[in-house]
Amino acid sequence: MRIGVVTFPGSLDDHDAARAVRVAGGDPVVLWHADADVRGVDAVVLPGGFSYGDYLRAGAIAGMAPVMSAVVDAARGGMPVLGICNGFQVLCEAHLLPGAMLRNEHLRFVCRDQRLRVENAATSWTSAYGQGQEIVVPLKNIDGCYVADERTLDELEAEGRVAFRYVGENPNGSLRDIAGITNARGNVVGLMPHPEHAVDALTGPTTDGLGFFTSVLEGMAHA
Amino acid sequence: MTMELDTTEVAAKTPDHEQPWAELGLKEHEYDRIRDILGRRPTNAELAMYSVMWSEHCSYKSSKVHLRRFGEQAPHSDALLVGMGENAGVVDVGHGYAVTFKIESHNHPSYVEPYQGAATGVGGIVRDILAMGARPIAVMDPLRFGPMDAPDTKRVLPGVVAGIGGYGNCLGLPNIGGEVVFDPSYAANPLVNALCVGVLRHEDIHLANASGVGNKIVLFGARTGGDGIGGASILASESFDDTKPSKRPSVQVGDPFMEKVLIECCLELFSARVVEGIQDLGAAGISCATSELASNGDGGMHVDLEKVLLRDPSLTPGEILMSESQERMMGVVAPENLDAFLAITAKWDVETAVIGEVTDTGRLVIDWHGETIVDVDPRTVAHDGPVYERPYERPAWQDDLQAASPSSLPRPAGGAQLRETLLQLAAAPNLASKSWVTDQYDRYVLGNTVLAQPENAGVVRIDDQTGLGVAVATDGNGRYTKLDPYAGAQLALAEAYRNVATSGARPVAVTDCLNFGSPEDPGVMWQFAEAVRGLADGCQTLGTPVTGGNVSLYNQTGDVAILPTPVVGVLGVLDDVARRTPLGFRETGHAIYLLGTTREEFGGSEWAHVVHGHLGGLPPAVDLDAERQLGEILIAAARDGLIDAAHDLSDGGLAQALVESTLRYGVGARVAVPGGIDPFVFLFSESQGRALVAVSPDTDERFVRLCAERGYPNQRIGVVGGAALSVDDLFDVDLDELRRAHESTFPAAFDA
Amino acid sequence: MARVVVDVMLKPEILDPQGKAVHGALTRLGFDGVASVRQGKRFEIELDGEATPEAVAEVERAASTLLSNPVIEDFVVRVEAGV
Amino acid sequence: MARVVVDVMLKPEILDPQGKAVHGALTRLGFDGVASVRQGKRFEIELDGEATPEAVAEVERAASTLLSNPVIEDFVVRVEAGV
Ligand SMILES: Nc1ncnc2c1ncn2[C@@H]1O[C@H](COP(=O)(O)OP(=O)(O)O)[C@@H](O)[C@H]1O
Ligand SMILES: [Mg+2]
Repeated sequence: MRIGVVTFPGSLDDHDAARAVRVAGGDPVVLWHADADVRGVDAVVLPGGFSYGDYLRAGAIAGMAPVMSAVVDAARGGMPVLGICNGFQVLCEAHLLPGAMLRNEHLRFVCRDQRLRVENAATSWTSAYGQGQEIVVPLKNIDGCYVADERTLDELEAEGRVAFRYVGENPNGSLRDIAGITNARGNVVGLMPHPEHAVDALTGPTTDGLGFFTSVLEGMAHA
Repeated sequence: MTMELDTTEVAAKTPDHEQPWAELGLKEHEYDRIRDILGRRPTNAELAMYSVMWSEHCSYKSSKVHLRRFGEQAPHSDALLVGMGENAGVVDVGHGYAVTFKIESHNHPSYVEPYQGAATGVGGIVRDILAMGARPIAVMDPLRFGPMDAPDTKRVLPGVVAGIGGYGNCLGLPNIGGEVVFDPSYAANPLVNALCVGVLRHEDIHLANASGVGNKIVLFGARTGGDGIGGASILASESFDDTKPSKRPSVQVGDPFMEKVLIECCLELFSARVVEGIQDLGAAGISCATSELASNGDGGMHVDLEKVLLRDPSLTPGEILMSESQERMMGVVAPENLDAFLAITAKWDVETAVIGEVTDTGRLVIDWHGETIVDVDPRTVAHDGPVYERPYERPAWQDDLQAASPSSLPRPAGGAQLRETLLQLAAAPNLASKSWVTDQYDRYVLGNTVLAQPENAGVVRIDDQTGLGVAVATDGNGRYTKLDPYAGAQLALAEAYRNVATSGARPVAVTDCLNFGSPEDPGVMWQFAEAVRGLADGCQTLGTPVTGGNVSLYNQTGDVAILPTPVVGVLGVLDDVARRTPLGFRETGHAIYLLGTTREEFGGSEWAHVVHGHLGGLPPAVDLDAERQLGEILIAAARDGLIDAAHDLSDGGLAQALVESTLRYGVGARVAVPGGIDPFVFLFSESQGRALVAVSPDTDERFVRLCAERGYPNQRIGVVGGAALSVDDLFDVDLDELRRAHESTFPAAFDA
Repeated sequence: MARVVVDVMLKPEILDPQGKAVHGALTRLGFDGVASVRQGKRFEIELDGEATPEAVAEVERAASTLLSNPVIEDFVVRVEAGV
Repeated sequence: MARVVVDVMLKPEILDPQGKAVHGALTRLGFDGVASVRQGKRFEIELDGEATPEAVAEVERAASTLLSNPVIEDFVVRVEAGV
C-alpha cells in the first residue's frame, strides 16, 4: 500500500509521518507541494509543521499549493486523507473539512502528552480503535483552537463527525473539546494531536498512534 | 544627493579627513593601527569593517589570551575530528557518524526585544552548525533572569521563551533541555544562551574557507536590510540623502521559515557536492564572512558589493558590509558547479546572487559599481585584531565573601521544619518545575528524542539501525562561581558531566558560554581568568576537550556585574539509546541507593539562597576523579541493565532529587536517614559526586558488586513505592501536595 | 504607486483571546475605561501602478480568498489617500 | 462609547517575514501588480466613555509600551468617527 506524505516548504513532521507509515507496514511516498498530482498513491497524509511559516493563518498558504488541487479531487473521490496538526489546518483552509483554527486560548505554544477519546471508530483512519477508546499521543501547536459556528458544530455532533475529543483539561480552548473531525464519508480526517509521534515506545509517550496507520492499511487491504 | 564615494583612492588623497572611529567603538590606538596596516586612512567601508570585526564580540580581544588554555591544555582525544577555531568542533561518535555542537549567547538583544532577540539567537547558532555540513538535530536554551517577581522579568521571560519556541518549533528542531535560573544580578542583564547539536557523516565535514582561484562567492538566503547596524549609521556622513530611514535598529527580526528552507537547501547543496564551503552570516555580516572565508583560504577575494540583493535600496556600502540581516549564507562554488548550485537554490525559492570570486592576490578587494572601497589583507581584519592583556586582580571583597560562611545560619530541626523546608525549596523559582517553559517547546519533532526535559540530559537517537545516540546537558552555577571562580567553572563542568553520565552516556566533549561583566574591571577579569583556568584544568582531568564556545562580556548594570556565569555543555555518546537511564522512580519495591559522600556543604547552596538570602563561604568541594568514577559506574550500570532510574544530585541536594524522581511518574519513596549524619545535612547538602539510583531486586547484587569493585561509596537509603515521599521518623509528604508545591510556582508568576 | 490597506478582524461572535489578553494587560496597567479590545491584522499593499477600480477589485478578491478566512473573519479594503 | 484604533506596523527598515510570505503567495496565485506587502496588527479599543484627550493620551501610552515595541515597531492611534 502506497501512502503519500506531502512536504510543503516548512513541513516538519513529514519524515515522522513517513516513518509511522513504514512502522505500520505501508510504503511511504514523498509528495512535493509543487507537484500537480499525487503519483497514484492509495492514501495521503498532510503532516505537521509550519507550512510557509504559518504566516497569515496556519495552513492558509499551503491550502492553495498546486498539489492540493489533486488532493482535494482525490479526497472527493473517496481516497483516505489524514491531516495532522498543520495538515488539519490545511484541510480546513482547503474546505475539505468545516471550521477553522484560532490561536490557542492561552496564546502559548503547547507541547504535551494528550489524552483523547476516539468518538468515531468507523473512519478510514480509526477503524483499528474501539468506539470511545482513550489514547494518549503528543499534542504540539500554537493555533489549535478549533472553532465553527453553532449550526456546524451541532451538525458535526449529530452526524458523529466529531472524531476525537480532548479528555481532561482542554489544552487550547477548542469548542466542545474537539480534537479532530471527519467528513461525512469518513475518508477525510483531521486532528490537532500527533499520532505519528506515538508509534515507538522509545521516542513517544505511547504507541497509541499506530492504529491510525494500521486502520487505513487494513481498510485498503479489504477494499 | 550623495557625496563623493569614499574609495581607496580618495582615502589616499585625503589623509586628514576626520573619521568617527570613536563613535564606532574603536580606541585611538586601534584606529592608528588600522592606518598603519593600510598605509593610509581607511575608507568609510574599511572603517566599518574593522570596527565590527575588532569589537569585543567578534575579536575576543579581552578573552583571547585566556581562551588559549583550552587549546594548549586540551586532553588528547581520538574522537576530536575538528577542534576549536572552526564554526563548531566536530566529534566522532562511531559508525562513521560525527556530531558537532556549540553554545552561543544572545543576551543583550534579548533584553531589548525579548521575543526577537531570543529567536534570532536560536537562528544564529543553528546556522553555525549548518555551516559545518551538519544537519541540526536539537537545541537547548540555558536562561538566566532577574527575580521572578520583578515586573521586568514578567516582560522578559515570557518573551524570551516564546521567541525560543517560536523560532525553534518552526524550524522543526526538538528542544531537549536547558536551564531557567533567577538571580537579582541578571535583572537588567538576562542571559539567553542557545545550544545546537548537529550530525553528519565523517566524509561530509565542511570547513568554511575560500580556496580555489576563480571559485565564485555566492550570497544566498534572505535579502540584506538595515538590521543590526545601529552604529554604522554614524557613517551617514557618507551620504546626505535624507530619504533613508534616520535611525537604523540594532535588533533583528528573524524569519524561521526562511531558515528552515535554508537548512534543507544547504543540506541538498552539500549532498549534491556543488559547494566547496558555506559560511554562515552572523555578527558583522558580510564583513565577517568575506574576511574569514578569505583568510582561511587562499587569501584573496574580489567582491562587487552592488550585486548584493537588498531589501532596502538606501543602504550605503558600509551599512551593507555591517548589516546583520538574518538567514543568510555565503557559499564558495566552483564555476562548473554554479548552474547546479543555482538550480537547487531556485528549487527552494532561495534568492541567490554571485557577488565575487576567489583570487590569488592575498587581498580582499570590494568594489562598489566599479570603484574600490575596500582593499585590505583579510587576515588583518579577521585574525590579527587587537589582543589585550587586561589587568586582573582578585577583588578585595573576595576574602570577606568567603569568610561569610553559612554555618551559623539557623537550620530547620525536627520533622515538621524539615518537611516545610523541603516544600519551600521544591517551590522555589530555581528548583520549581520548569514545565511552564518547556511545554512551549516541541520536544517530539524529528521523532528521535529519547529523553528531554525534565530528565538529567537530553538524549537523541542518531541512527535508527544501531540505536546510536548522543546526550547533552548544560549547567552553570553563578553563585558557586562568585564564591570561587576556579571551582565554580569546574562545578559547572562536573554537573553537566554528571548529568550526561547519569543518563547512561559516555561524556566526550565540552562547549562553553562564558557570561561575565566588564573586562575593564580587574575584578571581573580575574573571575574570567580563573573560570577559564578552572575549566581548562577540569577538561584535562576528565579527558573531555573544549571544542568551541562563546564569550559574552559587559553583562553589567552600572558598576554591578552579573554573577560570573560560565555555562558548560557536555556531549556524551550512547551506543544504544535503548540503554539510557531515565530519572523517575517507576517500580514499587526497587531499592534506592545513594552513591557518593555527603558532607556538610552549604556555601552557595539553594537552601542558603532561598531561606536566608545568603551568599557566602566556599562552594562544595570539587573532586573530578570522583566524578569520573561515579560516571563510570553509572555508564556501566546503564549498559548492563543494572539500574531502572538514576538522578544526579545538585542544587537542593538529596531532597530535591527525591522530589523530582518521585513526581516524574507519581511513584513515591520511603527513605531513612542513615546513622551518624544530621538529617538536615543528609537532605539538603550540595556535596558533589553524588547520584540517586533505583535498582530492581533482580540486579541488586550485581549493582552493589559493581560499586564495590570500584570502591565507590554507596548506601542503600530506601525503597520505591507508595503515594508519598516519606523520611522515616521525620515526615511524610503526599505526592499531590508535593506536586502542587513544585508545579504551581511558574503558572502563578506568569499566567497573570 | 498607490497603497491599499486591508483590515482583517475576527467576526464579532468569534472569541478573540489576543484581544482579551490585551484588555487584561491594560487593566493591570491601571488603564480603566476600556470596554473591550479586539485584535486583528492590517495589510499594507503597495501597488505597482494606480489604484484603479480594477486593481482595487483584485485586492478585494485577494482579501476574500487569501487574506481572510470567511469562516472566522471579516475584512475591509480601502485605498489610502495621499501616498 | 467611542472606538480608538491602534495600528502597529514593523518599522520600514525591519524585515517583515509575514508580509514577504503574503506577497509571495499573492504572486503565486496570479495577483500581479503588487510591489510589496507589509503585515501589521490592528487593535480596536472600545472605550467606556468618550474619546476625551485624556483617554486618547492613555491609549497612546499603552500603544507605545504594551501594544508595540518602539525598537522595531511604529504605531498610529486614531479615534474612529461615528461609532
Ligand atoms: N530553558 C529550558 N529549556 C529546556 N529545558 C529546560 C529549560 N530549563 C530547564 N530545562 C530542563 O528541565 C530539567 C530540570 O532542569 P534543572 O533542574 O536545571 O536540571 P539539572 O539540575 O539536572 O541540571 C532538565 O531536563 C532541563 O534540561
Ligand atoms: Mg540533573
